[in-house]
Amino acid sequence: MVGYVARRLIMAIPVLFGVTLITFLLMHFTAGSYVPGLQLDPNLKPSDIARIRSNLGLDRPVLVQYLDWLGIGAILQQVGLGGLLGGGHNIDTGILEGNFGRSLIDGTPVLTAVLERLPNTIELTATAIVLGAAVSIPVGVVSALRRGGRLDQGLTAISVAGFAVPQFWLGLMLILLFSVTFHAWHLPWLPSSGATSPIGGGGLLDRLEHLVMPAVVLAFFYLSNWSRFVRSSMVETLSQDFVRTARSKGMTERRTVYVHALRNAIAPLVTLVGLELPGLVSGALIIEVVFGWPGIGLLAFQRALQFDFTTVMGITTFAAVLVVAGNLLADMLYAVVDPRVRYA
Amino acid sequence: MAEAPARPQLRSVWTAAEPILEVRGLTTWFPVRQGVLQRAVAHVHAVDGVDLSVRQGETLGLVGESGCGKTTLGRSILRLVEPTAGEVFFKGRDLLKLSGSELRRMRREVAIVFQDPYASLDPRQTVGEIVAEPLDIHGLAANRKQRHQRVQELLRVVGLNPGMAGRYPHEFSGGQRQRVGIARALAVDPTFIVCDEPVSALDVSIQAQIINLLQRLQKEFNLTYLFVAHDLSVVRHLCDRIAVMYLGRIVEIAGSNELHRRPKHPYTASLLSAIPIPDPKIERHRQRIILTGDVPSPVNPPSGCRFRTRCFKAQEKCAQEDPPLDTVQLGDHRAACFFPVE
Amino acid sequence: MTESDRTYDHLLEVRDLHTEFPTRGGRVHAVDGVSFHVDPGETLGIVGESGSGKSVTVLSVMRLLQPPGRIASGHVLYRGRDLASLDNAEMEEIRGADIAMIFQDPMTSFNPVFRSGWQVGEPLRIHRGLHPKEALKEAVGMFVKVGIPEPEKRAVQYPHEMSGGMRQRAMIAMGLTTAPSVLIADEPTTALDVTIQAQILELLQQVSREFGTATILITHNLGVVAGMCQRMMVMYAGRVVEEGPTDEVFAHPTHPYTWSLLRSMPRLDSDSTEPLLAIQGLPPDLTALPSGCAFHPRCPFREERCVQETPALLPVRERQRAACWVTQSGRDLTAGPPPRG
Amino acid sequence: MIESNELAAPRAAPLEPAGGRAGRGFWQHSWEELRSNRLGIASAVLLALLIVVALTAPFFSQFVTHFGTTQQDLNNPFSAPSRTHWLGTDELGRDTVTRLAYGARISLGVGFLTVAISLTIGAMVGLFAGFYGGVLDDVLMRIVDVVLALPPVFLFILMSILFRPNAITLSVIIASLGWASLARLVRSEVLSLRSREFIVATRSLGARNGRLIFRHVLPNSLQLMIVAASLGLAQVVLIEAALDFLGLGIQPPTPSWGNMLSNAQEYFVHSVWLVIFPGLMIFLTVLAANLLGNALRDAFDPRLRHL
Amino acid sequence: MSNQDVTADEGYRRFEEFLDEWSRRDFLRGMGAATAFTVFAAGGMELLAACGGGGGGGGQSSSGTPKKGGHVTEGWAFDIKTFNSMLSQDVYSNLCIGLCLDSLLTTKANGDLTSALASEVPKPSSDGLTYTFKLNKNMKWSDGTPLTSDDVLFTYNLIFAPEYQVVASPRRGDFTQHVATIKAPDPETFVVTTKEPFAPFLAQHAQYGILPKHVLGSLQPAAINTADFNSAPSVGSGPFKFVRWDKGAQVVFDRNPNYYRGSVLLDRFVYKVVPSTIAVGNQLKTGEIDVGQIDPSQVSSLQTETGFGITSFVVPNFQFVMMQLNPDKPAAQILGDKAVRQALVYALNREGMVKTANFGQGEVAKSVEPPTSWAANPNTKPAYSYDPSKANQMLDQAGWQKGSDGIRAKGGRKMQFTVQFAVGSPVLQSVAAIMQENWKAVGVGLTTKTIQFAQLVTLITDTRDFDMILVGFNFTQDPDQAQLFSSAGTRPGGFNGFDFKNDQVDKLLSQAATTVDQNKRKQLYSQYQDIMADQVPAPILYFLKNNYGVSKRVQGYGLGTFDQYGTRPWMKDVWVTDGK
Repeated sequence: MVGYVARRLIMAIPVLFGVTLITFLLMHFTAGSYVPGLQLDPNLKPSDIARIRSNLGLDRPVLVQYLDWLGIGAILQQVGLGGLLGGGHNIDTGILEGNFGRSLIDGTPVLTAVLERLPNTIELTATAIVLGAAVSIPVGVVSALRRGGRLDQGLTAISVAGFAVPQFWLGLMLILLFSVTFHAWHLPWLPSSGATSPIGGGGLLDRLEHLVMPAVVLAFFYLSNWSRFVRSSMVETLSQDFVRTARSKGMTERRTVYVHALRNAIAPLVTLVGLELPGLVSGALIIEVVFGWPGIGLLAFQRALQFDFTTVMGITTFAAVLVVAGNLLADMLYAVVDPRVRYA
Repeated sequence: MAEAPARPQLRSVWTAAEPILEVRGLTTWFPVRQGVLQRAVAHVHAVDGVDLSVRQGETLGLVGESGCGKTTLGRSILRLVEPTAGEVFFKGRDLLKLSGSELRRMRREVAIVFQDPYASLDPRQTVGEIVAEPLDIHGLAANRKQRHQRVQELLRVVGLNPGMAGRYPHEFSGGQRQRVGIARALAVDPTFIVCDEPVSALDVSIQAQIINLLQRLQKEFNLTYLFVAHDLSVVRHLCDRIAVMYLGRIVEIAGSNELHRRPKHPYTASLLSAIPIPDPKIERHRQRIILTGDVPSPVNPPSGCRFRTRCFKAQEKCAQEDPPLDTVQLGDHRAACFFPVE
Repeated sequence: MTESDRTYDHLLEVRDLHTEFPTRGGRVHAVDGVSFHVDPGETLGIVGESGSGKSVTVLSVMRLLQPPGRIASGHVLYRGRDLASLDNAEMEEIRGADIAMIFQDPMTSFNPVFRSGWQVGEPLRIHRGLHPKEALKEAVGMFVKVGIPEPEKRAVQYPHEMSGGMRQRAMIAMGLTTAPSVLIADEPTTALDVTIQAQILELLQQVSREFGTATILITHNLGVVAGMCQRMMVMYAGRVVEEGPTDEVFAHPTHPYTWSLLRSMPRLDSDSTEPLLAIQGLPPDLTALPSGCAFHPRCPFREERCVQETPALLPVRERQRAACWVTQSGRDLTAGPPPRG
Repeated sequence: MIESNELAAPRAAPLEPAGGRAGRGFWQHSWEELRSNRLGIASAVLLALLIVVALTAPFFSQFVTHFGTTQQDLNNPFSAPSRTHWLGTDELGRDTVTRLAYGARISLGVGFLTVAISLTIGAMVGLFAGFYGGVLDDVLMRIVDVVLALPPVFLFILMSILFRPNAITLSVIIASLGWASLARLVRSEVLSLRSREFIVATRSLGARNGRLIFRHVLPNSLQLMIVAASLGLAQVVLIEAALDFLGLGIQPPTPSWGNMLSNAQEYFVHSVWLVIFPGLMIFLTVLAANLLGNALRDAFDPRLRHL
Repeated sequence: MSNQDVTADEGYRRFEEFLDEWSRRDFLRGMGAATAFTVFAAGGMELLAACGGGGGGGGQSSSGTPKKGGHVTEGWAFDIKTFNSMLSQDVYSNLCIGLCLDSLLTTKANGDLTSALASEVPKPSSDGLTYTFKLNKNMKWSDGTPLTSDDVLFTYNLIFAPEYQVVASPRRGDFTQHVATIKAPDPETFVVTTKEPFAPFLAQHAQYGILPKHVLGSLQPAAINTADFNSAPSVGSGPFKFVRWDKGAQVVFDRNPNYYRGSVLLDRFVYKVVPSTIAVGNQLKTGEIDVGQIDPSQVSSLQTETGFGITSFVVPNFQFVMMQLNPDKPAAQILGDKAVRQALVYALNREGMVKTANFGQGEVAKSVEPPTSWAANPNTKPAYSYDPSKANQMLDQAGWQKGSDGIRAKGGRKMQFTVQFAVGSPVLQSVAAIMQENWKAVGVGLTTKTIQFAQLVTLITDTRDFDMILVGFNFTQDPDQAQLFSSAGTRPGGFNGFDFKNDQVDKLLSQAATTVDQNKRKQLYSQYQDIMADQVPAPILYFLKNNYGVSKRVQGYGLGTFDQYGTRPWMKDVWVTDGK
């Protein structure tokens, strides 16, 4: 098991390099001579732009910048090749030393920025996942048991619709209805943006109020995805020999379904949930944008548009690590729920 | 099959008096990979040093229980699985030393019929296309018309209505599919056919049809069979000689009747006694040898004689020494056992 | 269950059972008027090819048919009680407690995610309300009885960690924990190697002796029936075509199908290399059964009448019944079929 | 016929009397299955209709709606649905129906092109990686891993800056990520096909790899690809709309459903039709593509259920 | 729903009724949904305007007796970036800096400079070179440390002293270009000497939040860029002191007890980040925010809302079209001809743009100087009314003949352009679409292209490979426009990316900048505006109008043209009627 994990991690190293290098190169080619954070300011002198650019080390060759970002810059300096690095560089990165550097936009450490946003994103996605799983499992089971019936058709229709409705559109509609219109009608209404109220906020109820709409939109997606999965998995499981064996032992239908069949049917769902881990970065992005949810997705989106190299690279690394970890987690979870699976 | 185009002879010094197939020390191991670098930490000893020879025109049966390596042996001979070591002389040429194109040419001489007639036919091809494929591969039909005629003829030979050439495998019953598989094998006009459990997946009432067909074809085309099966009754009916395999090794080989009457290896004896005979009078009073336990893992075969862990005659020596196949030798009858059954 | 005061003829008796499956191509009569019975200590063999309806018959007895399959008519009398008319809760009490079943593939018949001991003890927890720990202890005890070495270790293993033979032993153990009076074994050895098959058959015989259970053994292997069963019945296309004591049926088959089957099998004890008798044609498609006797297109003995009318299962010899116009009219099959022009 | 008694007796066999006619092939069988699926057929019809509208958008606008896509009427902005403007007009008095018809070109064009590109690349990579295995497989799959581990947001943003987004570049951008998962899908299918006995059988006949791949493996994985393509189309339409919505996709004044929506949200205080209809079009298209994909999957092979 | 087509059939009539019904029930009102992209794109329009207001500006009048306590939440679609006044560049950061770090001077709503930390607006010395700032006495930082001219000197050294080169301040270039020396002769005096008379000096450089030397002074120069202070200022001098900044969500301030002008009335001020400019309107309605700038598209619908009042004023932000004039670039071959440029402006329906694209929230430009400026000359000639026939005539005269495709051509060259602008602004999209239609009417082809904001910046300052750019700029109250229109700005990195070079303009701009007397300056700028109107190197389309919704519970909000961002001394007197 340990060997297996180690092997997977070693295999992930070239992947991480590939991901960061591609992002880095793409960003440099697209950014051109743009200095992150600078605006169209009539008082800005060309000399200022050149100076700031040089201070950030952005005038060096791209590959040198990448090596510096990796932290090889420091090593180069030690072996006397520091000249290659040129210019001053106050980005202060060294990913190999665990240093993600500081944002080029606001100078705060990238790691801090990501960690600050992480709880919000986790709050949103975890709620949606729990909500999605909690609803999709019974829905899928009921659909499978009533296969072909009215109830099944209705539930299937809802989940298919959940696949087809654009999330941003649904989000807008919910804001329209539950924030704006409900408020106008003097009904209890929901806040339309943010994770907490600025004044007197942060309490459990306050957080919940803010969480409801974005979590529901996201959960709707999971729900439609997973309920169909559970349904087909359950249908398949119910037709398997061991279910017949269970029945032949004289157990009640309820026990057969909920102990023997369900346990097998939802085992693969666990891996699906594991694979949602990378979704922390981009899965909820559009929802975070629509609801102004201060999560990682929103940060990623905003910073990419501002060419905040260090932050984007930090998030890219983080995301790639999540992908690797998510896949590994999914496999591990599968081994937990299905004793037949063993890794060596 | 007079119309079949003349087949170019493989260059060899082989003469018909010698065995058509001679297998020496054939070994096929599959690595068990583990660890960070996926190094092979152990091997499945699927086939472990098998010597075998098949004479022209005979049927050699290869029996054993699941996992004994009989299917791997059959496929290793045809290089459908790459053997780890050994030599396979077919008409005097070592197949394991052939290059890719030589090997492909050789495939006109040898064919294989598979166990599961459904799995071994491409579901997206019509039966006609399936049977014609070997002709296309080896360029055995000069034109479309010839190709069509040959397919029709082949289908007729295996007892199928040639009018059904446009149908798909799923439209046929198991027995009919197996006939298609046989027709495909015959298309290249081979001299040697490996029959890999060709009747095990069929219903009792269909089995006989295929067995009879195989027998008839052998006479008609002077074929040599290596017949792999787990059912000793079928093998005994069909084969001239029988080799019994256990855990990657051949433990006994003898003429069909000889083996049945005088099994020397305890494994053969117990195998024979375990097979139910459809006659209550005999069956109820048979003396059965019930083996204990299961077949050991082929990754770590037992030391000495591989059967000793389940053997009712095992002694100290069996664990120390590995009996070679000629430990017991009565003419053609050979067995790898120090304490053979009397 | 409480012992009924009523008297009954047989421990388990099936009368005129009809089971059907609605399909797109029409209603399929998978079981068409099957009757039989078993008594304690007795082993009944049901023989037939795939699709002959033998499995559906016993699944109907257990009421384990997959929807939309259903029992259309007939009675399943267990100790005089008609199982076909019980409600689900009552049937659940019978299943596993009075009638147990073991299946063909011991791999897929065990739930892969629960430990084997847990599963084997489950009938006890359901029917006797045993504490899980006690149930596990009983299961281990049962493992000993069916000859599983290291029973404590095996009980905490998952099914996939056991070999095929071991799993089938565990399956039998599971069926026997509640000491049922009827044990139905549906092709229990088909997925096993011959040497393991011999072990399992030995075990089944031993169980039947020791527990006095009535056993119904379903198989397609005539050799197995020959060794195991006192009585046998042969099924073809959802019907019983021949029935009688095993010895008699093998010695004097009274249905051409049985006759052909026996002649089409290569025998280990025969030196003959002559061509076997091959039953021509294919087993019938249940959605499009031939008219008259379902076997007539393949039957070497067929007469005009066989094509038109369906024969009933009637006594042909003493203690032996067959559904065949030919033998019912007094012909002996041993003479062989008439030559065809 | 050599031995008549070995032949199937016509009345007992599940076959019709043998004739010269070709059998009911796999595709024919699937088509019959599909035809009986009313929802699937309805979806296919709807998609076909949308394709027709998209293809004929210029004629449509000229002869049916009588408006151009960018034709403005500053005196008549935000007009409600009426006889002249069936679905109303936007802030510059442009006709919504006309713009929706042109939007269909974008959504479906990007959808189909993206699916075509990613399927071609994905299928090739999957086929070769799965079939040959070894180092080739390792290298290709590491590349797939890299692509799958790239955060799509950054890729979309950066590439939409690098290439000016139009229907073609946008397809390339989306496909540049989309092929990877398809490659994985095809690879796993190929892996299972490769070990299937009929491949071994064909190899035993002396077939070369090219024949195995293109005559056997590819035709047998086509069904999977078709289903994946249909479900992929739905996904791409959604992604395209989302990119437009985020301002990373098709740019105004070229109308697309996504950018019409993002534009409209400013105004649907008073002109709700501007946000309802593009949303509805996206919804219907995605729904149809999904349902068609499901129907195809059911028609082909229930084994593909996990897709 | 203005379309009351009486001939419409029954179905449509009923549909309209249905929509009307909806509208009446407010179902759709104020639904300004979130638009993600405006967050970033608007950077192209809303630029630096570091100004302030001295004591109660325009806007809302107070009623009732001010009371202490309560809070105000102001909503913006943009998060701030830094609290370091020397690093900040965007108005949002400046707004928050202004709340907790006072500057030497600040600006009133009408653009007049007024005192802040300095006790009065200094007069330049007679040679126009020296400015002497006298600080208020006994000022303290919020932690009680005295605030002296040492802090001021430290602050200005960040953009002046050579050892602070590494500080990533965008102000150093301009400051060091004009300033000769800075001195703090005593704790209450700060003296600046410029190299030559520089009239915009006070407006441009006297309004930076003063930083605490006792916090930042001990840091290495490079560490200033990343100091903790930048994201969490531990001490302050403004009306409020910083409490916390939840990135992407909100910035919270509490009353500063040591405020040198006395304690403010509010307990707490919150700068809230909302998803989009549209969301501002929604949240004003729901009361989630008290103050917020309303998107032009929503103004009319929000006017009927009862919970808040709307304050409107024109701002010095103009939308204009940069026309490529660099003779090396192909487009300049056409646009180099003044008559063509003029004809193109005549062909533009700028009223229509304001009315349609901006929903009436703007003013058609009569000159390059905003109407809010003291230097504005409203009577520049020509006046460029919308006159397509005149445009046609001028183009005909210039030798551009319409081809069969309706596009004018001359000597084989077609009159076709591509206009580029920042992605994501519906307003600019509409403006571009109208330009396209307007010009098409006179035989000029125009394609539009949107690019990301970052690219737009590079395009203007570096690559300069464009035909036209549609962009917005903000100006301070000083009328100097040298960075944009003087030939000095054509150097790489400068903002005169369209290569406008005019000797007279250069002369007038530099004269005006070195002239201290306002009347003289006004004259010079008036001439300058006339030349610009004649040359139209970059036609100004219109000036924007800002609209703020201010909740009725909030009193004393002094928002005006020049004091929206930057220090807001009037915050001291803002109070809330419900005390919450």
